[in-house]
Amino acid sequence: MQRIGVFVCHCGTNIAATVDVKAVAEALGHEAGVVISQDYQYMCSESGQDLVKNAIKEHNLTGVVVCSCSPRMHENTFRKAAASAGLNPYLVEIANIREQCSWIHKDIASATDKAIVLGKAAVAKVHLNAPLTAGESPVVKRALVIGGGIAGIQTALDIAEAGFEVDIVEKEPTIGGKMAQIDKTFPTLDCAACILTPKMVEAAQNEKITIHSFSEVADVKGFVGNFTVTIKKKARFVDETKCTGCGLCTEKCPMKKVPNEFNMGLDNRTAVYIPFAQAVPKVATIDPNYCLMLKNGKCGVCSKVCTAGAIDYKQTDKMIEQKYGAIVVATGFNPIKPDKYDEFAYSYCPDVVTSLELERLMNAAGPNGGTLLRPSDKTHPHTIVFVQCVGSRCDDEKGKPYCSKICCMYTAKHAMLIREKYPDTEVYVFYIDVRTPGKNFDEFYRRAVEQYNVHYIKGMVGKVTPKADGKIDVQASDLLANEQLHINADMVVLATAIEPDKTARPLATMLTTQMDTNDFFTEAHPKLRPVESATAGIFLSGACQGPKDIPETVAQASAAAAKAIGLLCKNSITCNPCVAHSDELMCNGCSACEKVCPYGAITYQDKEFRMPDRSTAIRRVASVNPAVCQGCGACTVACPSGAMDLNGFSNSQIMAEVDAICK
Amino acid sequence: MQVNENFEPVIVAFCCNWCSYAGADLSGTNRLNYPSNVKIIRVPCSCRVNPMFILRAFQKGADGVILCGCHPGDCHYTSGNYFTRRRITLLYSMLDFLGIERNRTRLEWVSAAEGAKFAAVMNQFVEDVKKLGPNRRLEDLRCRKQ
Amino acid sequence: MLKISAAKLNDLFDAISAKQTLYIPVDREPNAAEFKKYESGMKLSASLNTIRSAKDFFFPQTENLADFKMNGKNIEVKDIREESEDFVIFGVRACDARSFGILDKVFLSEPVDSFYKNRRDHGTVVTMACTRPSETCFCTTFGIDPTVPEGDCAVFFDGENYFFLDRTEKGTKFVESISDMLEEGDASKLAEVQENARNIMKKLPLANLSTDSFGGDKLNELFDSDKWADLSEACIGCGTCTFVCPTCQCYDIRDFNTGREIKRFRCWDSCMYSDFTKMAHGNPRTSQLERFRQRFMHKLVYFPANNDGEFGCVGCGRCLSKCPISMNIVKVMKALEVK
Amino acid sequence: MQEAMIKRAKELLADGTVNRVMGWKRGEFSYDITPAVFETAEELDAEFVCDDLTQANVSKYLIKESRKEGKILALLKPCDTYSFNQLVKEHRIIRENVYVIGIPGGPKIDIEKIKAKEISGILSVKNEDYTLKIETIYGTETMPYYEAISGKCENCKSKKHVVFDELIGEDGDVLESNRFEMVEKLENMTAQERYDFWRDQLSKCIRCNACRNVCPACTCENCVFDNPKSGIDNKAAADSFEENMFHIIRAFHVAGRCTDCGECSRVCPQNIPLHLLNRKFIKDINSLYGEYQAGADTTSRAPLNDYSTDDCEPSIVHERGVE
Repeated sequence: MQRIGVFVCHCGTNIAATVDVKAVAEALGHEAGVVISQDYQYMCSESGQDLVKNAIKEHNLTGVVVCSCSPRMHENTFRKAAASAGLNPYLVEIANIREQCSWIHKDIASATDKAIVLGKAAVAKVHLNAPLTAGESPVVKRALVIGGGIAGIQTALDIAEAGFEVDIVEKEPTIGGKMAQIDKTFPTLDCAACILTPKMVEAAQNEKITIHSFSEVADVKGFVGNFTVTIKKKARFVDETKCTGCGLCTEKCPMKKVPNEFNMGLDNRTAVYIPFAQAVPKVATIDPNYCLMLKNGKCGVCSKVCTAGAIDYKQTDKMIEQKYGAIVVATGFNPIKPDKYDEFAYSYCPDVVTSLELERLMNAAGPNGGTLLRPSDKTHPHTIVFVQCVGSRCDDEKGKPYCSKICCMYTAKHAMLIREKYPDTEVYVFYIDVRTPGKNFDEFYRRAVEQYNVHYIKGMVGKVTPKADGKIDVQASDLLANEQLHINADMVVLATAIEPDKTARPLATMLTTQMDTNDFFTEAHPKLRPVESATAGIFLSGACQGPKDIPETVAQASAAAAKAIGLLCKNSITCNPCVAHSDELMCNGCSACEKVCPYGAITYQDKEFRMPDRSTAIRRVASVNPAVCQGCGACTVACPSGAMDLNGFSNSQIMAEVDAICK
Repeated sequence: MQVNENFEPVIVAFCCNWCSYAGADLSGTNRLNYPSNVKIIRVPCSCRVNPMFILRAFQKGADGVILCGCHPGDCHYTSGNYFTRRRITLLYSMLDFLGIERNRTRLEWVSAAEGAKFAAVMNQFVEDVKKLGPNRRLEDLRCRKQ
Repeated sequence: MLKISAAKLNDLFDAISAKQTLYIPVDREPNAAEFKKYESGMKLSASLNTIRSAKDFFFPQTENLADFKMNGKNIEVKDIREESEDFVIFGVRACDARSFGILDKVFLSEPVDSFYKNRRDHGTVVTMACTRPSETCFCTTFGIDPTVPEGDCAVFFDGENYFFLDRTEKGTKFVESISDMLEEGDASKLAEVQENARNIMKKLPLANLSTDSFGGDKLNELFDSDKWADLSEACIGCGTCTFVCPTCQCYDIRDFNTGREIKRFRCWDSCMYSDFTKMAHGNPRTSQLERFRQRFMHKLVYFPANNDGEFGCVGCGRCLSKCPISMNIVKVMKALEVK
Repeated sequence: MQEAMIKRAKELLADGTVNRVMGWKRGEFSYDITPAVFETAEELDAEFVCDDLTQANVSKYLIKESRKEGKILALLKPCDTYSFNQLVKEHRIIRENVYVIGIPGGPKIDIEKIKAKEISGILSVKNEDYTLKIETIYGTETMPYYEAISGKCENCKSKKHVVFDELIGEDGDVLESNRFEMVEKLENMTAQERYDFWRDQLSKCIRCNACRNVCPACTCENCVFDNPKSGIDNKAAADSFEENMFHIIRAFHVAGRCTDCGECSRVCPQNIPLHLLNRKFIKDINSLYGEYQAGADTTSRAPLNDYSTDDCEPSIVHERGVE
């Protein structure tokens, strides 16, 4: 038999002014199972809590109902009070008679009636409450960072700094990501390589950091604190441990006509290559699509010249398995290819380039050694047109609906650098709006306009037409002057939209994290939990979550690291006990619950059961991992047999509340 | 339709803990008025509400049932309310198909900041149900209050 | 014999229903007749039988037994029984009429079921002789003559007139109550109609079905038969056979909480259901084979064992036409028959 | 066709591919056909039947049968393959243990449709060039074949077998059907008319559970209506509310999973058009969330276990049709 105590709070006059608290206590005292029903001035006060504690001890209570303010306010207070008196904290229910009763109703009679009904519902519910104990789950003290761009590097460095082992998985042969390809950075115009490469080296040298370059995540199992990840180390046909990065092989390789990805295909590399001089790890990689030895079995030059004996044509992909407590996603972004935009002539005019291609053209380590020349005829361009929002803020299917955020600033940077270095060059920028919210950003943009005389024109470029004389006709509208323009340009630079890396979606599936329709990872809360994914133990760093510039990326990377460190610091995680659980005897194993679980908390196993007819049967049944389940209850409704139920908000508890309210 | 002035409908409101229940609290904090007919049941997420609960409420004497959750896209559990939206759309459509009055059921998205909206929604809903009169088409006669 | 012409039948119904509630079978849709409370103008169904049997009148599917109310720590029990009003069921077939006798044996033996008895006492059963049996009919197997049905009063139709034969005291009272509408008539054509029907009965596909292999003394061999596995294999465990059956009489007692009181009611149960006779310790019959066997053993062995050899089946054929998978008592009897 | 099935089944039994055959067994009359498992060639020769009157969808039996020792041969009509596939998708049938032969579908004949023509004492039914010749105790009757077509075949959605290991006869196509006609008709009634219609229909319910127990989507280990712990269990509708409750919840539980096989309405002893409830859900799902056919594949996400961020709001119910 239940022994329930009811405690009605006056909250000074907050409740007592409109609710007849004595009448509420009196009425609830007659409810089945209620052995004591009291009212008090301030139930949350020290002495109010003592009242509850003493009653629990004195009357040996099995459940407590507090009629007071919102449970969002003091549920924890009373749970703690109950626990200190020896009652399981989850045997406490709150009837919200302040925010949802006394404060909204003026008429004492009806407010009192409602308070009684709310109290009865809480009593009906507490009858069915079960003591719950928060479980614990151990934490593996190692983190995985997926992606080795500036975001991944920063996150890894911060985590390592805190003293935890951290692995970086990078799909390219070197870490560094997009930032390594960038020439200068806004708004300070300092050299990207100068600030990035020391960090890359730091990561490589840090004892706590292991870099798996040329590797991909193949499988993720487990849950917060206890992920098991399979990493595929792709065959690079070079023994990383032996290669010294001397580069002799790359010099001697006879296959010299491979488009160089690092320079955006603007020049060529060899079949065995090191992406760039400061690559980390500085290890050669053989491209099997071009290597004559791997393709035809004839050549072997690199193997002959390598004094370290590092070349290994027989190398295969290798799978390694590792356990992690936390995973940080830092898969970054890519600019879209503007080849769908026929009006910009990108696919057939070599002098129409994207901004990232321009970065390489201007970079000292780029194809032209830092001199800006037209790709077509290697002449100096005198008129350059920049087109903003190519594929960003787009309604059609060719582009992206969002603003890519970084283009306005890097275009201002490009324009300024060109005007600085080549004052004889006219620079036009066509824009929808110029967006410069950021520290020193607007000043930077204004410098481009005011000091460097860059022609900013609000308007759209309608058509880019290469002409027979090698010039490019740019037809555009000037919205402010309300006129059509034709600019006789030498080069056109497209500020293409950026999009998440293609590997992000399959990765999200493996991680059971969520993505928006643009394939950016979804944060757990857009305001309050911006670096966590909704899946516990998975954190988001950098542009995989949304377009970001470098300082924002680094800030978020450190924030994600802080969250991961917070998790790794713990020896075990306390789990919310209000989680779903499946009644195995009732479960059909149909997988409906698994499909709606946003956390991937539900798995299935084949188990042997003794059936009602005394036979034994192997049945597929669901089981919920309480460390992963967050207690939303989506599965409980997806389950047709009612096998899935939720602790603290069970079917029977909610129906008891419904019954109590309706009667 | 004639409004029976003496008819006091029983209204059950299921509110998700993170948005709508907080929104309801906020309308209290702001001392915004809505009828005492509305009784709130707290659920972790709108997706916890089983159609069985809604039917059960009508069986036991409710005249209207309203379900409130976070705005789509704002779910604390990221996707719960999207499932809710499909389930409840289909359920309400089925109730409509069976000839149950449309205005007895409602789904509203109320955020934790929308105290005023919560009160407005409840005022409107109670008024709509009052216009319909007591639930007769989906009642259990055994539970009817004499 | 007293008679009324077919043309005046509805006048008669009007007259009966003016005094007491009258139920007649009407066509809800083609080939789907049901007993309905007579309202002026309703047409008597020409169907051979109703989908649901006539047992509902005495043993309804659900029935409130008592109310409980909690008052503080006291429980108040309210006896909600009311005296039934008098009613007439017109057009009951011979099979259903016999089923009442079977139900009586269950409900009217000590301890008497007062709910059942109350209805039985106030109901007058007016039966209707069969003239056009169906291929699913096998009432003759159980010694029923469908051309001369039992009941309080039997009615015979010769194509033009309805003839009335009172068979019990209640029946006599019924005929007296309508005597002013009846006239003495020539029943000579009736014998011909009856003879014709009896001849058809003999030619029915199930006419030779025999009960020789069944009865209370055949318990062990039938219970242990290896045929049950095959017979029950396709059974989906629904309650259709049970609920359309005129003789199935099992029920469950349940409580319903209205919020203010507890209503204790009984409702039909089916031995085909997995929770049938489930007790605190569990369920005595855990497989569908056992449940399936229970139903037929009850009708063909246990019931005759306890009731002077009377079988718990009247051969109405409802389960033959309604079972979703077409498994039925005839197939069971034929399979278990000792040839 | 029946002979071809028996022949092939015997071959598969003989070569050890399967050790059992899931089919149908003839009964006392021409129409009382029972699903059955055959283990020997002799049994097949003696009792196997698959003709114009063979309607039962046997896919649900395969849940249990596929968990027994050895492989079973299942003969599946096009509509049955959808149910079968859906059950495979829900991990209820173990696909590897079933050898599926796709057999031609209907239109099948429903004996109830013949009886509704006041033809009684039926001894045999023969299809002679789309005229049914019905021998009865009272003489020979004839009626057009199409007037006796089973309700479940009236709006056939597909002649295509969505899963099979081999076929007897030819595979067909997914058909354009007007199966939502009656749903639309109801939608266009007033709420009062709809209410009256369904009250009239559902009040006939005797809660025999035939619809549920025959339904290939209702495969719960323990139905909520049988489980005292569910809080909504009941054995008989003690009030009209419970008639509604049972059918609403049942339709909801199979929404997005129901393949529209029509068995529920076929077996209802009271002729309640239960399939209309399921079709209402199917129609809504198709129109609101995109065309979806349960059982068409084993990988797609069921519409109720899925969502789109731009799904319509429930208020769409207020914007459509008539109140």
